[in-house]
Amino acid sequence: MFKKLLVANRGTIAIRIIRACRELGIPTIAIYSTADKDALHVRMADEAVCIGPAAAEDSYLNIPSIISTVLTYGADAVHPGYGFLSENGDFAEACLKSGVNFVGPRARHIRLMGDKPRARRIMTRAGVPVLPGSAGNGVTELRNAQEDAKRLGYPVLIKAAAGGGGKGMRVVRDAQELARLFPLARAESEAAFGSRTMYLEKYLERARHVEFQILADNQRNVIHLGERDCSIQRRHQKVLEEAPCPVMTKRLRDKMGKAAVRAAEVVGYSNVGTVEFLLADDGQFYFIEMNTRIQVEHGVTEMVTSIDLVKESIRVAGGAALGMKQRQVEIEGAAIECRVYAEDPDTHLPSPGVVSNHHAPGGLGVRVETALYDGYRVPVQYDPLIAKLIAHADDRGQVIARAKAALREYLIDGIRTNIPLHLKILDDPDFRKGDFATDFLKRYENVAEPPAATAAAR
Amino acid sequence: MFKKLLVANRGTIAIRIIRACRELGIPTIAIYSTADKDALHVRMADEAVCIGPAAAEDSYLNIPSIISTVLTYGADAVHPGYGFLSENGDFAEACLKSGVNFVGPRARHIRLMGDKPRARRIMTRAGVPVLPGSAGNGVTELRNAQEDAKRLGYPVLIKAAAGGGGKGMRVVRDAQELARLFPLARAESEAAFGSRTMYLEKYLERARHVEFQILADNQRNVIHLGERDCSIQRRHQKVLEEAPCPVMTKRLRDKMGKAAVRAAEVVGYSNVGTVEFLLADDGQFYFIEMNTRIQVEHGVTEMVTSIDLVKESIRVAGGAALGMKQRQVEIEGAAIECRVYAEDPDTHLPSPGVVSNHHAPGGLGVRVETALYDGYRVPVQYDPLIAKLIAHADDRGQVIARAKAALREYLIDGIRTNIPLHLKILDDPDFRKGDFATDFLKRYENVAEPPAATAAAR
Amino acid sequence: MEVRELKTLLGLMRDYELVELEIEDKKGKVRLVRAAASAVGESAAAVTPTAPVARVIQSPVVRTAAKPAASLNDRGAAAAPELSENQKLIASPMVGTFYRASGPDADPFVEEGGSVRKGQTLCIIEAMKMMNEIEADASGRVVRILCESGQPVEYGQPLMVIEAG
Amino acid sequence: MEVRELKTLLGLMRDYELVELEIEDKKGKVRLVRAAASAVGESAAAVTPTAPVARVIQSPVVRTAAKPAASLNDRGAAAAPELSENQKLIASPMVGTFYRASGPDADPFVEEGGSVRKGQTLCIIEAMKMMNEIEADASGRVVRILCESGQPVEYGQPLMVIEAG
Repeated sequence: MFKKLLVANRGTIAIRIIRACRELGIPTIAIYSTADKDALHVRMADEAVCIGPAAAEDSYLNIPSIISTVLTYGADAVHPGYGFLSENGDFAEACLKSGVNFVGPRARHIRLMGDKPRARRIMTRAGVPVLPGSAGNGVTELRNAQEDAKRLGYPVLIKAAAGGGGKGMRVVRDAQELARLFPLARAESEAAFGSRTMYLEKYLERARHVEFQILADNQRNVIHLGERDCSIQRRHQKVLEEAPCPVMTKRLRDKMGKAAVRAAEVVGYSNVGTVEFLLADDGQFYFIEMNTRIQVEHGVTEMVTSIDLVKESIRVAGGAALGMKQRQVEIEGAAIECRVYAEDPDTHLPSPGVVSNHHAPGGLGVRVETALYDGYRVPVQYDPLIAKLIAHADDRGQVIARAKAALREYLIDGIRTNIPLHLKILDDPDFRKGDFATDFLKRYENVAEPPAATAAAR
Repeated sequence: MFKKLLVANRGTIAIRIIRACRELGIPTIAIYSTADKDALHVRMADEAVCIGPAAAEDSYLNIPSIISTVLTYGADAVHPGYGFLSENGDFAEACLKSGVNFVGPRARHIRLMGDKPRARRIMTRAGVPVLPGSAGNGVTELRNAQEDAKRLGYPVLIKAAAGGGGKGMRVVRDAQELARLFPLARAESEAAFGSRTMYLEKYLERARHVEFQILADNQRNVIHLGERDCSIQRRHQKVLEEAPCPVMTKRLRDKMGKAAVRAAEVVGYSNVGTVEFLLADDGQFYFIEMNTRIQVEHGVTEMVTSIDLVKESIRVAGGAALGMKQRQVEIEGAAIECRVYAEDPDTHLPSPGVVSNHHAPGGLGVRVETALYDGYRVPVQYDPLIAKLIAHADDRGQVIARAKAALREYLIDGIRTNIPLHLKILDDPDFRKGDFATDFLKRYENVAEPPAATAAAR
Repeated sequence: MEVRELKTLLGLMRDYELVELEIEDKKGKVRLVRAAASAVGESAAAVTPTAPVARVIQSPVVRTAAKPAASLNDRGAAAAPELSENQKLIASPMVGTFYRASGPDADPFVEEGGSVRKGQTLCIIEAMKMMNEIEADASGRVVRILCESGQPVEYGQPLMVIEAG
Repeated sequence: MEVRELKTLLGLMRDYELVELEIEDKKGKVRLVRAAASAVGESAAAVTPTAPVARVIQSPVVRTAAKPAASLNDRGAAAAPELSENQKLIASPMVGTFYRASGPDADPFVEEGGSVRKGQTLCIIEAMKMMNEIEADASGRVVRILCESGQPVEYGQPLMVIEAG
């Protein structure tokens, strides 16, 4: 096992990784920016090194600084977490060149899956269903986009070929909208990813976002750990996730799971990854993309499979074979994760500030992943995700009740959070029935009435 | 299901019951003494009623006051928790007479199991192995005690016939010690339980305390949920518990489990209960007593069986049949509970005070049950148990690592706690091997050296 | 002096808004001085986080309907009314139901403004079907009656204010 | 009195906004006085319970051995030394290894008390096998050198104090 692991991240995932390392007996180095000197991950790690100023480009995204830390302070493994450099092929390669283990897939797999049109081509060839979309390497000009859209039929989704996270993404319903929004999306992509290449795909109106967790070792063993339903999104940002998907059947899970495993196998993938699908009302599913890192929502899979994904990914990165076979993976009960954001529940604007009266819920089946503590100042510079509340119970009805009870206990003063939104979702009759798609959260936009009234008015 | 449940307790177990009721959708009434007006259970319940002054006799043990609250505020169920009135037959009977459901066994079962010599007789008759001990109803005079001791052979254990919790309990190794300690133990019993009746039983030097969790409905279905090893005790008070017992085999579990189920069946027992055994080095086991309530350490059983004991006991008290059969009960992984006491880690004296900088650990497989919050004053009047840290993982080695990591994260200022003792136990080579008995904690008494040195010196 | 003891002293200074503290005993001497301006300014912050904990952890949905106002009051800070020097509070000695009269058609035992003799019945607390008469322990005048007939009352809940005289 | 104890006391003074502290016991006597203005000015920062959280959540067992003293300092309150008006801190612009000379046998670039010209090399930070020369941005005198040759340094870690002149 590793002698010292550098955690190239901050916040909840840094805490998660440090805890896993403590259990494995691996000492950790935390890195931090000057804005994070009081952060919890800095306090929990065995060592902590300030690597740059507050701006992420100069610290958490600063590859030379992080590699220098690895070499100067003597780590033999790096865990990238999620966000920041976790899907940066150059970083994975720099780690390798510095003789240090990168806890994640190989650089070429990160790059391959980051190139969406290429990933689509490979999946199509491997027999994994892919949504109809732009051919080849995507489009840069409106003229070509218009041809593609005509062929696919409206509505279509414009996406950045190089990116993710909702940036450069637009749904267009006719040629006029396309002409207006395509240049806008392209400009966003250029600003965010330095690429003008876009691609269009058929947009499904009532689809669910269903993703499969993949676990693979360096000996080409690949298994999946079942699915997560992440349809509850606001502007392509996940808000609440659950496992299993409420409409999943054993037969469909086997079929989608096999497609997900095939997606990983065909490229020789290793370590953790997530294959994202759209699941249409008619039971058809389509590959969207593969995320080559641990996901924010990995916790719900851990709860229903009893598999510690972070420990397992570290073990696998150290050369160990998978600790379990596909047939040993069982889905037990149901789990829900509520992402707690430091944001105004009405305006969705970030709400940084000093946390006071922090009192996290506890008890049976309640798990909190947070980097908050009393007196901690939530910085303005980074992602507003401040806590993940994960509940697990025997079935979906009980886990909804448990998550609600826990949210009602959760106490965070000094900043505003989206906890009221989670309570609204968990009380929504359609959500409770499991009847929702990726457009679910639109019902609460600019609406002041309680959810029941909204549902009735639709 | 019940319309309103009164929680006749305080502290961690009151919080546990309120959470279960929230999930079941049952409104709760908390009761509290004037010393507990800022207690968390008071804040979490839907209603809260002050029932008397600080002294437990006048509040949490005050049956008329509690029954008056039930009637005045309109509850249809009462949960007694553990301690206080939980094993008081009169209270169970008073609830019944007031037309309110008591979440627990019937009054006669509480009384029967509270009468230790009678319980021993019934178990002997039912074929459950019982330690050799005093015949009949016990002894009150030294002369009879001496006869019994001679028959049993030294060492023998003196116990109060009416009591528990270590009061009136003494180990004696020869006739001289018996003559000196018997009157002392009898005086203690008289003071604590109002009874001069004692009984003697054979004392096993190197036995483990292994108890079986029983779950029974009102239709005479009885199952067991496996065992807990509670050998880590200080003066007959449990400190750290685990499930499963590290030396348990499947065969022995079946055998002891059947004996435990038999013990409950033979008296027609219902609701939750615990059958306590001594397990000798040679694999022989002996009935000690049956506790007719939820135990402090019920959480470790919940973690390894995924059965919510508190919710199940409420459902069963409402007339529901058991939700599972014996063959559906599976033990998965290992769990450890560390009882966190507000006490000086060296002197073991209570350490009441105002809690500051409270920061409970979290993350995968870590469960905290506590009534603490920042600014809470731990009162002097009641039990010093302030938190239960429960860890669960795939196997015993991993759960020890996880519990250690969590204890190192646990932050409680303003009072002193026994967290250092737990860390010492989890690092002890004998504990890690699973090689211990009820005398384990004696090795740390009046010893200033680190545990490794102590172990070597033995 | 141990850090622990020092912190206790410092905590007390903050909580009680001391600006200066000096202790001398056989173990030695301690003298502590706080910044005067800030000590006063901080008084609001020095309050224990009790109130907000209560606010959020409670379950407002169920509560509003189910909770008798009286007990909410009692759990708050200002359960008891302010009393002048010659006034006395009559608090409930038990949990039960408060009655101002011996029956639905009977006159109330006392009215606000009325005078009472020592030993006179002020009200009844019904507990476990028993009618417990609450008597005046001194003569005087009933200034205020704080509960309504038929209302559940907790242990220690203020029932009436009596003015001596 | 050890530096460790002193730091604890200073931390407490800051957290509790003390301007003066005096302790006398059998081990001796300590008297500490802070600038009143700064105590008041700092009141916002003094609220954070940072220090105690750090104390316990950290893992002392592993830490003591594994942790370079320098980074512990930096995470503590008093990373930077106090400077007079004409003094200036040279902080590390990157993570790397600090060297006072160009090689093991070479003379140090500068010594405490020595004078430096603007543009003169003060030290080297080795990062990713690259030797980065840190130059004086003004002429003056080296008052203090805060790191030892071969020591790992963080971003922003104080390296030297230069006095203008």
